[in-house]
Amino acid sequence: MNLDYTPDELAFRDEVRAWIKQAYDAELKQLMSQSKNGYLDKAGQVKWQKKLAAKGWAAPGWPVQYGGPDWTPTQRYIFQSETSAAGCPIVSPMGIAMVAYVIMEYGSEAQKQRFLPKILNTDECWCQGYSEPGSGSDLASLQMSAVRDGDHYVLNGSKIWTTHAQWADWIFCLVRTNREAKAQSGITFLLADMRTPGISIRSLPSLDGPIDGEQEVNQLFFENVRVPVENRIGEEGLGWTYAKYLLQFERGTAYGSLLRYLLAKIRRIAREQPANSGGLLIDDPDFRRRYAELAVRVEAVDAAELRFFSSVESGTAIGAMSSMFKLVGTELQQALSEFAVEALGPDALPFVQDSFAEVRGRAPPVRPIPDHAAAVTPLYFNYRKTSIYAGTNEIQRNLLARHVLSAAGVRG
Amino acid sequence: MNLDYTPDELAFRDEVRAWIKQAYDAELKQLMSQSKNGYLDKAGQVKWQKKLAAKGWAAPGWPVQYGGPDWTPTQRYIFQSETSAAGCPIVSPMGIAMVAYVIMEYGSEAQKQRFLPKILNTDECWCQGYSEPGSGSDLASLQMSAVRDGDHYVLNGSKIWTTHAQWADWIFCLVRTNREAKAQSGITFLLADMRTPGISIRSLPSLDGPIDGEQEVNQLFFENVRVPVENRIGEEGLGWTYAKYLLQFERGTAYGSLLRYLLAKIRRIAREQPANSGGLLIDDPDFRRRYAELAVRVEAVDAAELRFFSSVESGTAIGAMSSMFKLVGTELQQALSEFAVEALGPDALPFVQDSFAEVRGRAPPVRPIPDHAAAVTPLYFNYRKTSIYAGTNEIQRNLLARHVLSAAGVRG
Amino acid sequence: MDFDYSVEQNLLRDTLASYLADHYDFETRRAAVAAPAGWRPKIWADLAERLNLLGAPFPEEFGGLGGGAVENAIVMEELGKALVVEPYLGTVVIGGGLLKQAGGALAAQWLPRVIAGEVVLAFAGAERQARYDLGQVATTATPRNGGYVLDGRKTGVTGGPWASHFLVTARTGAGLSLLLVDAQAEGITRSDYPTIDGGRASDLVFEQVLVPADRLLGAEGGALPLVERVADEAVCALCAEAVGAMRRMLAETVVYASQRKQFGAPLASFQVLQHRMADMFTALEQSAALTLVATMKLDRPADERALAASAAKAQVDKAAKFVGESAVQIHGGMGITEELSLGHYFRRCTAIAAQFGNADFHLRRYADLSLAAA
Amino acid sequence: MDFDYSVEQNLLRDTLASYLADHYDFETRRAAVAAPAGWRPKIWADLAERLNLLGAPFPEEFGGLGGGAVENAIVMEELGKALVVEPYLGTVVIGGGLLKQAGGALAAQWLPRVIAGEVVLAFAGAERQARYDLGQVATTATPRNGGYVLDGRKTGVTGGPWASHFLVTARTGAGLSLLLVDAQAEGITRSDYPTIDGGRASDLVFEQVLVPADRLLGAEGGALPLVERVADEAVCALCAEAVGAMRRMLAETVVYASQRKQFGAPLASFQVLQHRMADMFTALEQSAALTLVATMKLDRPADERALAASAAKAQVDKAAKFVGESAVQIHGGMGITEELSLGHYFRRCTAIAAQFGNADFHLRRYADLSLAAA
Repeated sequence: MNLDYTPDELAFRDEVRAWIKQAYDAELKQLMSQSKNGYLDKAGQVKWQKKLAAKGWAAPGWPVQYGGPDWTPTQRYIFQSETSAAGCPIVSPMGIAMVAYVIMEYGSEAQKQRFLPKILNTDECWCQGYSEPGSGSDLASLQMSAVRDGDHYVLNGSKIWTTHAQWADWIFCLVRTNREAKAQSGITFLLADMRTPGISIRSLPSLDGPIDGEQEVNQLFFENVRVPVENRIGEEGLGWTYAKYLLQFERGTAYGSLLRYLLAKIRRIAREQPANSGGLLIDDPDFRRRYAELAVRVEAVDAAELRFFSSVESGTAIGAMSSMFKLVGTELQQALSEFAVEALGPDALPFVQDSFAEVRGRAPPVRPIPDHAAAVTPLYFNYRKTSIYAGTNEIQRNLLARHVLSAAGVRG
Repeated sequence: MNLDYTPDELAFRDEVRAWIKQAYDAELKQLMSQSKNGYLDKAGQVKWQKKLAAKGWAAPGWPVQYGGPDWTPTQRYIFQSETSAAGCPIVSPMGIAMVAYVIMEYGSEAQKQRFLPKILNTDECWCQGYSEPGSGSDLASLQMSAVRDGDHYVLNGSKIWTTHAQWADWIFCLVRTNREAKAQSGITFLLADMRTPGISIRSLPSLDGPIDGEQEVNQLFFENVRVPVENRIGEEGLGWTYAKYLLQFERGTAYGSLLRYLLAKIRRIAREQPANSGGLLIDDPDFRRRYAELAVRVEAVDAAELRFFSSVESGTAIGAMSSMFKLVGTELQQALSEFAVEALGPDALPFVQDSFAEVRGRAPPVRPIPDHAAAVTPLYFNYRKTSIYAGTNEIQRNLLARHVLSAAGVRG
Repeated sequence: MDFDYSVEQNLLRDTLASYLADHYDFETRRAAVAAPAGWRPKIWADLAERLNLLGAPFPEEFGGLGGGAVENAIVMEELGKALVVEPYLGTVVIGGGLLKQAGGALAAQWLPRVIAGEVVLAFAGAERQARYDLGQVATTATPRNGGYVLDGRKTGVTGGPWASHFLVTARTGAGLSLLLVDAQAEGITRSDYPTIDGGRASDLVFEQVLVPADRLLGAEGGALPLVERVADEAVCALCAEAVGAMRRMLAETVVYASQRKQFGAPLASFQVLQHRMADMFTALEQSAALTLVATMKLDRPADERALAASAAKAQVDKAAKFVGESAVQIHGGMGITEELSLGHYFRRCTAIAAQFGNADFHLRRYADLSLAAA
Repeated sequence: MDFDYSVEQNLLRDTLASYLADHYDFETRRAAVAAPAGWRPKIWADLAERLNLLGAPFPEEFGGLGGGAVENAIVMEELGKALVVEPYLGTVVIGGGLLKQAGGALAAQWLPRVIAGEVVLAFAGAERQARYDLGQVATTATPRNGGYVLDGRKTGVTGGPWASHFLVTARTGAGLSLLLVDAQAEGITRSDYPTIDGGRASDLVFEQVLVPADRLLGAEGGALPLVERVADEAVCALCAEAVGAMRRMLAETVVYASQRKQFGAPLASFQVLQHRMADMFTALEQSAALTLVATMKLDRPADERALAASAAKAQVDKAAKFVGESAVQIHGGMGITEELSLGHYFRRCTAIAAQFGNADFHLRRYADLSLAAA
């Protein structure tokens, strides 16, 4: 048992650092500093992901046969720590970290060849069609119908909370192919081209207030959308099985390094904000106390993830523990973003609608706040989603409790 | 709308203060300073309560016809604030604040005359026989049987968590008189003389570690205990109704002033304990911050109670709001006792078994801690009970949620 | 001791509530806030003329209704329920409050104009380097020709774009002073920006701005007690507004949880959500009570007043955060969209938490006041 | 990077666990703790002789098993599970740890005696005026006749009544020094008392106590780094012990909640209790991991070591409080009695939280270390 890196691991860390220094360029950095949610605009996002792909680092969790980098758990940890510490953009998960695993496990050979390379290289962007207006956490109650008509399914219904649907070339979605069967067993997993006639997008402006075209979530409407049967994953009616596989899949994302990055942001704020009593916030004892409380929570998450992921091989599902990490990770994301807002004090109030305006060459907005305050309050608003999406934190606690009770040989 | 006392109220406050100064004498104070739970030993308890009775102030919540002092809500608030602020002992509730109200509402004329005066004057002490080993929060599942035999009921079974049963002359208890009826309707409310043959007491030593004979809670065993039918309250089978009436009864006890007393205790600790960094704890910024957080919570409870109780007449039931006050009151009792332990630092560690030894004239224990540290950690242990007794806080939240949901015209 | 509203107070609340129900629906408000102007002068005129509301807390000698801080709290709670952006706080509570304290000719001249809705006031007290400390002022007012010349910068002037006059704190030789300054006066540069709650604010630069001597509130160098008191009045008013917002957030959550089904049962049937709603209720009830207590203590001696105001703000900020975050969580995805009013209450509460001292500021102030006295 | 225990480490844990299962049942422990002596020297002898356990963290040259801090953590976690009161922490972790750091003749002479169970050591570092700051020492050691004369007072000496020797910090002209002192030496007055966790501790008064020069650990005036390091080692060991206690509290709670019925259903079927148990699990898992990380960092440079140890103690104290309070709550009345082991774990965790710096102390230390470096 030891925490030390081997010489090889140290060399790898240096390689990652050197690469980031060169690849994470000034333009990307400026975009990221104005980001309200950790994503760039589409162009920036694609630019970043293609750089990763060119280096062979786009998909740390993928098996080597599909283009994964063949890293040890420690290498993956190092890569993630270094990119997060540098404040690099999030990699959009819908393709690389979600549908790709389902295609690898359950897709046909033709599907693998058709989709995986373009996912790996971000030649095609994906979105996820799970939730519906009436089916959120209770996903199995979804209603979107897919009726077989020759070698097509005809889709009718609506999907909601679809992240970056406006950027997507493809959507993977759960549809109901059988209304007789009980909830879970009538569901099928389909891939649909977003340009198929009958799909329309309505943007859902959210609390953090992005301008239209850059909103994070959307509602989709499907009207007689014809999807070829060849775009079905696996068997008809087994979609729930595939979705469950994906839901508990190790997504390669530990939270620790992102949380450390948020702590660094807060330290920067505190080094530049004045304290009420004169001096700087970073010397204010109340700030320091609250910082320490949150930082210790981050240390604890990070330690638990380090211990857990250091023994998890690439491409394996991690089960109930993913609920625990989702809980503590998102609760800390929220707590840190809240603390950042409080650290800003009165600078939390001004609101900038189009945070990328300057980058786009539009007139920069009036922004009477220092750079360190940009997008901090919107991030707090945005992060409210983290305890809701991907299974609300209430659901995660239900799942974790089941694990805790069953681990003791008893059931709740 | 205003917060000011009238001249009459100010005069009353001065009268209360003057009386406390004289009645709460050095012996009582010394006992109280060593108390692990807010109670004295039996002799001290009776002495204090008889002083109150002699002044006519033993039962602020009673209607005047039974010997209540005929106070306005504001006078009751003043009395409670002043006694708590002075750190006076808790009045044992089982007689004055519990069974008495049931006797007043549902008892016969003979029962009223027999019991109420002796309760008022603490000539007889009471304990409460509700919980059973298998029935805690789910009180209606109680099993102790009472079988009619001529003009007696014959009791068999066990009661548990019986506070100060070893001091009690009488017990009021819920017993099952009908096993055919559904849970709530087979229950009867009886008063039993604790000297009746067949009742035995087993002490249940608790976390705060009092010595035998002074433990707070007990288990009682009933073996063919014969209770005259004349000691039944109201009708056979309606005990649940009476118990429910009592459960949500306004017990005259707001938490605010007790909580303010605990804050004063903590300030005393902080004025005498050294800080790690030199100086005194009261000047330590972390202490001050945490103190402020808790004190503001106390202000909030106090304000809510003040607002609520200032309009509640004596002798009325307060319904769902009692759940709210029980929740916030007990959670703050616990939080403050925890904070007091932390304020003690290393002085939290020594443990004194017989805290009243000195008063009793026994050899005082070795106690390498200052006076302000006496009984602080045991109080923290003892207060764990507050979120469990009188309906666990989980139950209180269930009840309060029902109120919140129904107030909006909907039910959960 | 008496916590009951008077007949007049109940009438005031009902009148305002009924007006807002008819004229301040959520969709219209949302459109107004998104438009360039950001507010509706017509609403303001109605509040003044139709409802005679702007006189609520002022003595009858000025044309007011003879009320005080409790009336402000009643009004602010209703404004909070309807997400009203029009500047009652800046004009009536703060501006009018300062004029009332200052008294004299200035009050006699200006309070009737406030009450009539003829002027819109905005408080320019904050400076960037001072965070929440209103006593730390670098702006100067130099006596010249029987008047003052104002130089300096102010930030976070809520309602700045709408104001006809600013109340500006500035250092004179004698100490902190307070001036009533025409918004159009030469030498003022204003940068306007939207705020997270749908409001508008400005940063101001004063360069050699001439202010007549009769625009000084109170004594020269004597403004600090006035400002401290009015800040506590603003704190209590903001607390009342947040209480109004919390009431709506809880009510909407209860309704949503009762209707929305997951796993075949209403959300309201899940015990953890029940408990969360119970805790929301508790947070709200305590906030409402403590706000009332602090409001009633605004006339007490400065330390007692400040202790109560700081306690209320710390409690209310925490409670509003809890209630807001819980309401969003129980609403799920819907809670995050701009389409429900919920999110707008949440944003307003986030803004309130950052105004006139956040919880950190008030907890420190509470500790200093309560542990000094200990 | 590797979080797996070695074969030897697994064996160490299993051997100890199996011994404790056979010889340290709860009722016997409870009786022993209540008896005047408060411990069982026979158990201590077994740990030394039968299990060779006291050599776990020491180099083989002294007769040890060649382990280190991880071995201490393994042992402490098992001791925590069984509520062992015998003084592994004082004798092996602290006493032995200081001797190992000091090295030289003292280590060569005394470590074998520690390992053989011939001596029982207790750390006399704390003084009343210093709270948790082990560097604030008023006790003096004055050189005389080639040795030292010790004067002063120590408090909270855990295991004091059982100790054959004390490790005493004292000020010499050169700074802080550390002496190994016979418990029976003339001039020592000992007041013993029970502690809340069933343990025993002492306050000590030293009056003109003669200590030979060869009982000085390390260099004269050079004790502070030794003490600081061993304090972090003690912190990690206490964290491991608390993790053991938490494991038992959670396990007992899960079993109780699954069996005990209320309202016709097991407690474990109520969603709020399910969530609470999920949170207990989370608190425990994170505590265990952070304890391991801090343990593995004990050999790192002082600041990095201290940062990790303080993070672990702050996390573990908070977690143990949460797990303990939740376990008691879910057990209801039974959780409050002395009759279940649960309450004793709860008391032990409360004691751990107050030893070698409580959460306040460690959060401050963490802030100073991490924000200084920022």
